Amino acid sequence: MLYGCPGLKPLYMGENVKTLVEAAQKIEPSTAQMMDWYRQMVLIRQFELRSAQSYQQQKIGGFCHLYVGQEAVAVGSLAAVRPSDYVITAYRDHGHAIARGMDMHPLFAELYGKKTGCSHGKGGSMHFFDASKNFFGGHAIVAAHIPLAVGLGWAVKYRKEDRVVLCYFGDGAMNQGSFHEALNLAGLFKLPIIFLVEDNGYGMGTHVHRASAVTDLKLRTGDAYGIPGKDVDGMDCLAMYRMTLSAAEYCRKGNGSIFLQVKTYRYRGHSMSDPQKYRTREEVAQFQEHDPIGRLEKVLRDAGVLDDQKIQAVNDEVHKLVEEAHLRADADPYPELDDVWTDIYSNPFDPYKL
Amino acid sequence: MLYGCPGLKPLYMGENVKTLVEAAQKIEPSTAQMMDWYRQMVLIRQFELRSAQSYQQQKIGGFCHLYVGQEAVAVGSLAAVRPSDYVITAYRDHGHAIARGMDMHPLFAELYGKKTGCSHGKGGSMHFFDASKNFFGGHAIVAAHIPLAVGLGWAVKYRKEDRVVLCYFGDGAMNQGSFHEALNLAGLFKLPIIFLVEDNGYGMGTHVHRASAVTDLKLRTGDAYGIPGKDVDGMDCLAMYRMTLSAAEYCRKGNGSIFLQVKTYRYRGHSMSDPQKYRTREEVAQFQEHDPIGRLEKVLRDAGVLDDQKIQAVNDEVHKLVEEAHLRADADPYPELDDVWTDIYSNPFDPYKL
Amino acid sequence: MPVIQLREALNQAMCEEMQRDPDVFLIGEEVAEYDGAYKVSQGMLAKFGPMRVVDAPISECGFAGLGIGAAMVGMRPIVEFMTFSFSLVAFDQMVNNAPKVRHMSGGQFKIPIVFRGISGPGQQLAATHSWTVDALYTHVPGLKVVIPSTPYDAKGLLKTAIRDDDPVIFLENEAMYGVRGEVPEEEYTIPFGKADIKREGTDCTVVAWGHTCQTALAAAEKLQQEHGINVEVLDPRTLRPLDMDSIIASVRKTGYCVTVEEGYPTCGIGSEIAYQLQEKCFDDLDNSVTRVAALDVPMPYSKPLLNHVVPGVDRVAEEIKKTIYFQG
Amino acid sequence: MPVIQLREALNQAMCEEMQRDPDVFLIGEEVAEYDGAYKVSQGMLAKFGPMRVVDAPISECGFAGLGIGAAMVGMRPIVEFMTFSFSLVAFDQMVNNAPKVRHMSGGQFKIPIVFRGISGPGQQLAATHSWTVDALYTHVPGLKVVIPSTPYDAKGLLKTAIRDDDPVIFLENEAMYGVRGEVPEEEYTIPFGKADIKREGTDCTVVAWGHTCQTALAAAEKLQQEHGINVEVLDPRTLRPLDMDSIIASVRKTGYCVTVEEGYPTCGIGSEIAYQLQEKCFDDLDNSVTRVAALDVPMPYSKPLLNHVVPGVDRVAEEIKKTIYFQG
Ligand SMILES: Cc1ncc(C[n+]2csc(CCOP(=O)(O)OP(=O)(O)O)c2C)c(N)n1
Ligand SMILES: Cc1ncc(C[n+]2csc(CCOP(=O)(O)OP(=O)(O)O)c2C)c(N)n1
Ligand SMILES: [Mg+2]
Ligand SMILES: [Mg+2]
Repeated sequence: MLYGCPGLKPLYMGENVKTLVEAAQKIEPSTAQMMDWYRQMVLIRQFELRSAQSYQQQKIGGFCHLYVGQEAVAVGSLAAVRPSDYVITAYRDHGHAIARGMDMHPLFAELYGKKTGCSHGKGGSMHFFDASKNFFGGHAIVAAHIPLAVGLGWAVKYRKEDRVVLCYFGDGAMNQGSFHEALNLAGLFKLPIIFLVEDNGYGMGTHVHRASAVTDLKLRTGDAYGIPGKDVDGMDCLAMYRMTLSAAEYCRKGNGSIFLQVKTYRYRGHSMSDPQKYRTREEVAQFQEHDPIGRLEKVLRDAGVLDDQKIQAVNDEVHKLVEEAHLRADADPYPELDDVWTDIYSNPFDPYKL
Repeated sequence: MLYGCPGLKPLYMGENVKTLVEAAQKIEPSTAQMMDWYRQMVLIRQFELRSAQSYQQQKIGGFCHLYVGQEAVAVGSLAAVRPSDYVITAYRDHGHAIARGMDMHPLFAELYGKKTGCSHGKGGSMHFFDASKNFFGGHAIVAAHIPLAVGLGWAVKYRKEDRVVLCYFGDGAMNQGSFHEALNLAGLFKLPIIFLVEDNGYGMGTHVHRASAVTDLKLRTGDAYGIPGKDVDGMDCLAMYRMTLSAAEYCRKGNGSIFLQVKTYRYRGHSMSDPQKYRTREEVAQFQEHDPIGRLEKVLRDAGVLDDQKIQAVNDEVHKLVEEAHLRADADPYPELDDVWTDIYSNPFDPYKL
Repeated sequence: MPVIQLREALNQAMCEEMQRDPDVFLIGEEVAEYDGAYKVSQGMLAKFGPMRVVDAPISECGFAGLGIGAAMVGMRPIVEFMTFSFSLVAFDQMVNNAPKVRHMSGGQFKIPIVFRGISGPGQQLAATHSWTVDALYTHVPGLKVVIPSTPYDAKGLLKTAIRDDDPVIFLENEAMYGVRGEVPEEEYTIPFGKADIKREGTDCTVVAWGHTCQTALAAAEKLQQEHGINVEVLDPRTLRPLDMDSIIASVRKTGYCVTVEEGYPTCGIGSEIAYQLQEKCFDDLDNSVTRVAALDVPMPYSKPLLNHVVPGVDRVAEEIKKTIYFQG
Repeated sequence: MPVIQLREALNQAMCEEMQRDPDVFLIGEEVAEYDGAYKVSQGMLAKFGPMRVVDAPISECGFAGLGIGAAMVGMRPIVEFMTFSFSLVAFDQMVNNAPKVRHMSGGQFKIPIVFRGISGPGQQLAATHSWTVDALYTHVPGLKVVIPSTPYDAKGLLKTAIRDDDPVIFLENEAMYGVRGEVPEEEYTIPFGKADIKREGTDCTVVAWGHTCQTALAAAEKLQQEHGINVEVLDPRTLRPLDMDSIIASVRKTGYCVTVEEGYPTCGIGSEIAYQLQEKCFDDLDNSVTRVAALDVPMPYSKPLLNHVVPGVDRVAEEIKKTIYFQG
């Protein structure tokens, strides 16, 4: 039925979630899968480092929010959903786009404002989109995409499809009104949505405890929206995969939405122009000890499928791909000036008709 | 300190609330006080019945939301706060204005759009204001006044004053983003605010269970904002008084904000133009059995301070006052047409300078 | 031809399109079980069920965004605002997501959504509830803005809006829901960007849309009878796109132009039309363009004040006379 | 006279007013510990402490409303938006509560609040982050809209705004924070509604404000040098109230008028000025008023596209030449 049932014992207090977590522990990905994740994380990191350079070289304009440190979140969670599922995120979207399978060339081209960019150079760093990959962006107004995720979930329920929606946002976004309205709608209509907060501790320079009345974010959606909250170690790709996979199961079974508080950390500033006075080198170093790439590396070494040589090989191969994509994008042409009139209306009128 | 403390055991799980409730039970108002409440409730009800007539006679335009059935909420809670405290509510504001001590004449005059109205005829039924009584309105956009209440609470904390803010809103308002942002700010800054939801079961024609993912509203603010929630029987004036008084104590002691879920019911339609197809006569009748006036009447009869004769006397006296106020307002002049230019700017420029 | 209320014309348009296309659904406050706050969606819940006629919580930002998200995967939502005054709590969704997701994605996603509901002063609802949002939304590229003045136009334009692949702001008016007019039984639609001459005339062009179109027509009748002044009333029907060609053609004929709107004057639709006229046919104007609008104040509750603020028949007639230098 | 950055001029204005009046406080995202996203509030936390320089969560609707509520009891909040593009999620607070609480209460409450922050295209921030909100807020009675173009004006106008008893929208521009100019040490304020002639001229009146004032001045220099065209650049400094008398006086002198803005053209400030000019001095105009604005499209990210959309020196110069029928 359409609406949550009054009187009934709220779903999030029921068995489903316990079984969910137990289920999570049992999931065992193959080492091949994990090798792929490892490569993806390396690729994202190198993409970001190249982006940082390009930004300094002023090939990139506007805001550029790097994903370095948070790689395991996008890689582990996106490994757990299907190509047919819907994915949407905020402006810190490079990692998600890559983990979702987008090629690097159209991404670099977008960063450089080129016509070959994934968004024709109209969107830039904060607005990566790929309809063919069910990747719905890339949104720059904090939390404004969360209601869109609810619309995606609504469409899935309306059409009785076997899909889930995976919606990412930051800890700071949870203090926006649109977050509240969206989660209430999702809880009310029981929509198949995984709300995933990438809790990297800061909204720009503001620590969660200076922005949120309750800092244990997983508590904020249970009693308020009937959406159960679980926490996950966002520096652990395997944990991300496991929890997301069982969360997706939970949603596919028609239980409604679920909320994942993912503890992670960004090594770089909020954007490229952030002096980072709000935290110490030591704090950053601490988190880097749990580096997601390093951790998965260890797992794979222990499993005997990775050694120094292989690591070097992966890095070299990835580096080559990144450089190629970057160079190609850099050489690509800018859009024509008349392109300012396109991509605005589907049924255009003057002056939008070219 | 300014911000809620991370790590600390959240306040709303601590002792304060238990002691709060125990304290509530012990409070014993005098029969004189209760007689006064009784009279106020009768007065509000007769004011509303007269308003209903005047609306049918087209003396009142726009929307007119009657308070009949909810009298105990405004009367009991406002009896528990001080004249120096700040009070703000939504558009169903007649009862609050009267219980706050506003004269009926400027209220009727406002309803009739007269110059002598409490808002010079500019605001109408939904916008009663009285600065001299620390009554901050009367607001028609659902939930948009809740952030204003936070501003009032902020001013109190900033100026280190001994005041609390009493902010009323409806069950439907809790699904607005501004509610969420306001409560997070109040919880974060620990502001002395009583957030009081008048849960009359419906937002217009929509029952709470069709609008809110969680229908036990007192649960929605604890884990989400660190603001403890308690429920109160809104049909019981004494219970309203007791709980509000101790809630105010809680706030004055610097504990931050508190949330009261007040179960009440409106006997009339949402506004004067509501066919009420969404509920049965029986449902209404059921609640009327617990009529707040009838209940307090019984208490006072048992206490031996009220009998048929006294009741008649109160009703006659109130009726006379209501009629006088109505007739005077009805005879009052409309504003001059040039008044459309006034009350807009404090430092006016042309054409607002008259 | 059957004569029906404008309210029914809207209802027919929605029902026909929902029958035709399973991707169309209606969401808003009180649209389902309540049959619509103004009964525009009367009977639709019974016809289409709770998944296609959906009561939403008081969460305009939430359900406007829901509609936009659903539109990204090809659904065609109709989002009803009880009044567009309440769209202001969802303003970011209206002016950033709806009109720009297509652009920012390089044209990958179309947003076929209709936002509809009341705009205008209404019946003494005071300052916050009396918004005329014409200018606010016409200002924004990426949106289309439609505003019917008759039952015939209402049905034809709403069907076009629902079939259009872009976000459409569809503005209705409480005072007009009861207006009756001829609406053919057979299927028809009305294209965007085509003005309609609601009254032919030679002495002055009056550009008016939605509710003010009625005011303008009444003023025209009055002037015809009282002074034999022959006013042309032109209804653009859509404000974005705006059919300036027709407006210019009419002004070339009459030499004079008066615009009538109920919104705030400053940076209003009248200002825009005046700008374009003086730019495109400066020499055809025998006098400056006159903008008739609400007085530049928040809408007061008190009835006499409200009637003074909102342009009525007499004020429009007076302004027309002044504009054409009529003596008498 | 000391020469300082516009950024510092704003900082001085806030600090001086906060020293003078304990009811003034600053709230916004990253204004305190971060010293301001654009360093406008640099050092203020250290000076005034966390109750008077307040970091807010990402809750624009919440803290804008907080400011308005505090203003109802006589506090004088300065609410900083990181950019006014983010004020759109708080739009209802901006256009309903701030400008209308006074009205709906029959004048019982004044709302002495300043909303300040960046407005304008900025540096390749794409469609949602590049709002020029001049027209959106100037449209609304009850608000005042202020937009400085020099450090001197910035300080004087901001001090006036903080002391004003009405809600003021104070528009800054990222590209101008670093602009340097003379600012006297002694106390001064600048009244609202008084335009300032930034460059005297005889051949054409160019009305420009904020960032476009610089563009206009550069275009004027170019035309002077290349063609000996002598342009007058008039900066209204406040858009509501708008000093039409000065604009009209200048146009009476030059016979021509060009307006320059970075916002969407439709229903923009240029349209409004053009409307009022053709209404009030139709016969003094030797040509129609030319509105130079952003192209009517969402702001694209790509730099060449962005530069094509936003009016630059060359485009302004060309439009001036066309307007005054300059041949050559
Ligand atoms: C409505 C709105 N307000 C402010 C901003 C400016 N801003 C961009 S990102 C950001 C911080 C967001 O923090 P969080 O949600 O934790 O995401 P993170 O950057 O940590 O990934 C802010 C304040 C914005 N883009 N939108
Ligand atoms: C933002 C907004 N949306 C919609 C409305 C229309 N509206 C007025 S009252 C109301 C119902 C509110 O219900 P509730 O909050 O429970 O208060 P009650 O009327 O029961 O006292 C609605 C939908 C409004 N005034 N503001
Ligand atoms: Mg964060
Ligand atoms: Mg209710």
